[in-house]
Amino acid sequence: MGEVKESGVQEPALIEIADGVKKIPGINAVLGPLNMLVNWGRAGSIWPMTFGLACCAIEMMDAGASTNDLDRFGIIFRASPRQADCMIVAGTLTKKMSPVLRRVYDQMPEPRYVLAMGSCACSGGVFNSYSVTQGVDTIVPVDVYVPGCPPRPAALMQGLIKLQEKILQEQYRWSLWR
Amino acid sequence: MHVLILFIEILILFAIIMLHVAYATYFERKIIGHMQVRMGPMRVGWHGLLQPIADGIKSFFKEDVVPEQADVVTFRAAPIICLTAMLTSLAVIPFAKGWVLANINVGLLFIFAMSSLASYGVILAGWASNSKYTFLGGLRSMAQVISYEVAMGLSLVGVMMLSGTLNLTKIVEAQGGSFGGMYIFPQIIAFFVFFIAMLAETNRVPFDLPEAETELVSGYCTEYSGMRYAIFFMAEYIGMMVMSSIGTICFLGGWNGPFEVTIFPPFWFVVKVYAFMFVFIWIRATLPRYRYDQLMSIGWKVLIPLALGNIVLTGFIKAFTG
Amino acid sequence: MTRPISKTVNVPVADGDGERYTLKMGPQHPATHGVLRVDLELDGETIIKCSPQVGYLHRGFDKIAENRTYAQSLILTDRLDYIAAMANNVGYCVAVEKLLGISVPLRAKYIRTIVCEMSRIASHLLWLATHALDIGAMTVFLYCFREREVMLDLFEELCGARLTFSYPRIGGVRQDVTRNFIDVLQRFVAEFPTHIGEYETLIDTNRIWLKRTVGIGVLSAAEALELGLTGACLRGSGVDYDIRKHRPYDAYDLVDFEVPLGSDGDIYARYRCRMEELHQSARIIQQCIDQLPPGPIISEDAPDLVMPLQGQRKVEAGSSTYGTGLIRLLEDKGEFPVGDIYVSTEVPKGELGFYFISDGSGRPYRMHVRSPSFIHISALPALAEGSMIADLIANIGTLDVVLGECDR
Amino acid sequence: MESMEIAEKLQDHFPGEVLEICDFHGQVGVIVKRDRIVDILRWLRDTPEIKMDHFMDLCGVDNKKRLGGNLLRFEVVYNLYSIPLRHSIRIRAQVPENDACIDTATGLWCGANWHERECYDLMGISFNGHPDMRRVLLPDDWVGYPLRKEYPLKGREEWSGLEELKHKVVELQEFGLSDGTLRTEAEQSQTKGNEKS
Amino acid sequence: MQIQYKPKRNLLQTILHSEIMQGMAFTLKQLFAKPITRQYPQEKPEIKLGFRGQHALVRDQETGTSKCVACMRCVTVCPSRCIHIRFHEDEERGCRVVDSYDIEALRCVYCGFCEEVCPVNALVLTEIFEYAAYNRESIFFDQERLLANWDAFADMKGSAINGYINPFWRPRGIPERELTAAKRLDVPDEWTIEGQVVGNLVKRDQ
Repeated sequence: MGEVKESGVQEPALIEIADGVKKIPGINAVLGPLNMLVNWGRAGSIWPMTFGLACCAIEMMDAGASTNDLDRFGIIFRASPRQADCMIVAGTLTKKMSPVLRRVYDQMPEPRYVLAMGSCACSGGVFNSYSVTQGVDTIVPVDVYVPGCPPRPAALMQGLIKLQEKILQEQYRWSLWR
Repeated sequence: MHVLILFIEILILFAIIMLHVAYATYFERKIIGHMQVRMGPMRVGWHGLLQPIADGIKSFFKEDVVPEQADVVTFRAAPIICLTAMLTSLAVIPFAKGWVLANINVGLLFIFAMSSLASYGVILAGWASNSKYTFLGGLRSMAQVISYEVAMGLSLVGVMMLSGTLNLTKIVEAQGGSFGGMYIFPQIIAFFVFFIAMLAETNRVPFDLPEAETELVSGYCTEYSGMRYAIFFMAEYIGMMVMSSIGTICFLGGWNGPFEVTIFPPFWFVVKVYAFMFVFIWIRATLPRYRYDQLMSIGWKVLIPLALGNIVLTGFIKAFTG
Repeated sequence: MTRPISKTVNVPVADGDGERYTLKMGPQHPATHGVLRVDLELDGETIIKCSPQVGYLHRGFDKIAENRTYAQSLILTDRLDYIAAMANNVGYCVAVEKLLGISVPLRAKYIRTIVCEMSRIASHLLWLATHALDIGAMTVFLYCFREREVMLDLFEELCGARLTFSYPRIGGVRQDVTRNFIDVLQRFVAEFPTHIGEYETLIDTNRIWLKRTVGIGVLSAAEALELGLTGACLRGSGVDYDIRKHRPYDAYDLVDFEVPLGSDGDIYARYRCRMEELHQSARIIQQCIDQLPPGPIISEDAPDLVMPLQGQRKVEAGSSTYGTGLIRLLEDKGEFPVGDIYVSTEVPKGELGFYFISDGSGRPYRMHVRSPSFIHISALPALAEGSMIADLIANIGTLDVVLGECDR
Repeated sequence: MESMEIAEKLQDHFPGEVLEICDFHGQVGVIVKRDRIVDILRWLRDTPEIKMDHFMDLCGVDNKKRLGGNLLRFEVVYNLYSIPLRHSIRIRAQVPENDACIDTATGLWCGANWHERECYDLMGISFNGHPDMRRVLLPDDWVGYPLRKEYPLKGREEWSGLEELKHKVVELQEFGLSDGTLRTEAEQSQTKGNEKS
Repeated sequence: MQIQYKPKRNLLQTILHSEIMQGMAFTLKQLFAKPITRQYPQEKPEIKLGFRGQHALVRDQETGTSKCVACMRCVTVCPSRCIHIRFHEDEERGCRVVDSYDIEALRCVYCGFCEEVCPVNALVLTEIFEYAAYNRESIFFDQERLLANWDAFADMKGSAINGYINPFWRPRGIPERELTAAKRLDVPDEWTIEGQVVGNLVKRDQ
């Protein structure tokens, strides 16, 4: 059925129902609503950790400003990785910065997500040179890719809404350990 | 029997305070949002009303990270100390005539004791997480809280002299029901000193150096995640409420207002406390932040002499008017 | 008097030789404007030794520019100082035009000056926003972004992008302005001084702001000049060096404006200089709108966008598109003069210089970018040593650094 | 005072040092030997009628593809400007390939400190007497000097720091819980996007 | 010109905190001002003509496929080299037939050079900006996907699509003789050299 993790917890096999979204087949009455409640809580208050590197960071600040206000989604930018749920990698990730990114990602508590914002974060963009890692997904697992160079604040918000949809579909991620 | 009733009252008070803390965060984000010509939480429930509940659920199910270089026992104990100290000081606050859990006659002193205990929680948190930013945050908050407790204590001595008692219910009755009787008019200097010391006690702008966002990442609670961080958050808001209620009781005449609201006796008390909270948030939206040594110099060189001067002045007036 | 950069300060160290407390601030830190890491040696709160580490955003501009034609590396200059991308583009185009000896039509010069001053306003607004946020005044951040949003909408109307425009072209500009653009800009410039007044009510005479900025990060004129500072940081100390006046380019010699000069070189003087520059920029834009002449927007001998790259197959004779006069193909050798040139322009951060060495082919043999933020960060120890951590944050804010331009 | 006059005065003052003076679009470049570069710069800065007080730019150049004439393999270009007198000059000091070093200018302008560190970092020309001669932009243990002509754009072997990180990432992967796909180097090359036309 | 400082605070202003009160009054006034937020998912931002968003190959009405003649100009000019075209020579008609037309949209910098140099206006950067995805492959556009993007853009624009003119196809202010045949579209007179906007000082002198 599901592959057994070394912690002996039998994880039910998740079937893929939409691109990037999996579900437990035939979940019973108690776990279903609890799943929904927890996912709703997580989707309703994503506290991203600003990882502003280059030009996309300016558009991310702009998304937080008054005209298109991220606070409407319950999103507060937290400075410390310990209190952050998702990490928005905004800008060019250079090779010198990659160990820092991985360390900050490891410091984040568990239900954590990564949103790669902009061409440079998604694929290294126009800087195909000796000192740029070609894409953040070689260092950390990425959940949502937002194209654009830099993406409009509205495009970043659409990316965050897609992340929220992904969180709302999640299953079996509320046990005390995870 | 008496203990059972007391236990139920404590439960009711605890539930109301937790609800208040949740909606204080919502209240703050909405007010600051509108002050910055933006909207604040809108999408989680109608106009963002369910936002605090979502924050709570998310924090509760977050993984609880304890850094391995931290001193685990104090690391886990620090937020609990902070929260319990603040909660116990709620026991002596009279919300309305007779609506008080413990009507002890050293109420004011008890609250000072509890607020200095709460500062232990902050210092231990800063020291136990054993990281550079939290250490600096812990140092700063220790110095700030100690020096401003002195100023706050001295500023309330004037109120004690006028009312002649430490019992909070008697202080409110001493101010009488009329508008003119409030202690804010005779004790205007004490109110000014108390207001600034209150801001510093609860680490609010312009004195929020211990968790200065841009300098020390988030000060003493950098290493805390999930529910532990939410407990610190709650402790701060309960502290804000306790300080506003002392301000209301000692200076704005507690629960009596222009006309008697019978269905809900603590109505005026709640209105005044929320007025205080609004001014807290209003200041946070407007003022920049002091530097560390300027904060110390204001505490020692400006507030304490002012408070002492006020005590001497009240003494003279009380001696002459007899 | 030459002073080594990281001088040891005879700050009264606690007796009993209290051991130094080292703190690495950054590279992921809310106040460091991007990816700057500052290694601090503290004694309590005062900074004994501060050494900034950069390079976390080094993308290899010079190397990439050597593999791109002049027209293509225009888009690289958008990513240099991404807060005032337009001023970088114009700086790059002015340098390449001087190298190739191309004259720019008058209308294009006026449009470029308008666009440069608009990006100066946008850049100073973002500087004020982050500077005030670092010192604690969080609402100024939101009000500055409200005005900046108007500027970004105007840029989007003009050239289709909000932040990385590559709007100027070597020899002119890519698009002409529209009637709606001029009207909205006219309204913005008319009401902008009232908005500046709004920011000043919040922080200008505020005693906490004065306590955090007056007399902190003081640099005398000689020190600032020797450290290589340029732009508002240098003018804050009283040195009158503005490239728009010293070596005017585009239409700066056809409009009159003043250059604000500070005297005592502290954070408050630099802050006043930049606020005054906002007023002057609005004045320049107003004059340019009034004097906008008719005429072409791109010069006749501007090089075409498409130049064959050595690696790409050339379009051989006989194929369907060869010889249709569509594109004036510039062979690799011969069209470009051989030589080297250094041209610098006044970007909102300071003096941005481009040093080109051309070997006659369609691509630069060597391009070096003199970026103001790189030098300003090297001057951070001279400002911050001996002061407290909170002042370090204010010093980083007043130097107005952008790490994309610093690391190139 | 015209740049060409400054160049001639420089030539009279340092007869043996100046190799060539070239003029291009009104900007004058003076090619000099590297031995007495500090004296030349101090003379330019301190003589009252020249007074080059603003150290605009320093940049290292690799002349591998245009050797000949009096151009050696490496070249350090100093751009100076005088604010009171409003004129500028460019000094191009030639540096041989075998011993790529030159005296530092931080004694004259402390602003030149980071310029020289960047030139050392990217071009490999070291500066004698520099207070803090190490890389500024690239990681300290980076091998090779990127701006040299023989260095490929995408770099030769991978930086050691990134190699260990890749190993750590792979071994950390099974703790990873989010089902985001991790793109290893091999997998990345066969994605549809990368086949060349 | 020397910067001026505002007058120092006198004693009364210091005691009454007058300048802090002014700041507080201003924020209170803003509290009751109307917020300028544009609620994104309900109210989409107003995209200006010429915004550089998602790529699309224009679907030619007659042939039903793209207008591309594989002249390789866009491949040459692209700074991030993210356009890959494969074509073969068609002997009897003597022109090129496009086999595959791929754009790595995640490497693109949206500079608009490609649609500007295209002699037949085959490629366009549409005004669509909402195409975030969970994996990288779905943001890699091949020929079918680019034509599908154009159809999506067409129904988004509705009837306005047939008169659609992109300022990068026919740059404003460029004289007609510089442009190729396909680029000589009929445009509002503000875009031509004759009808361009002129400052009012200059207008008064004319």
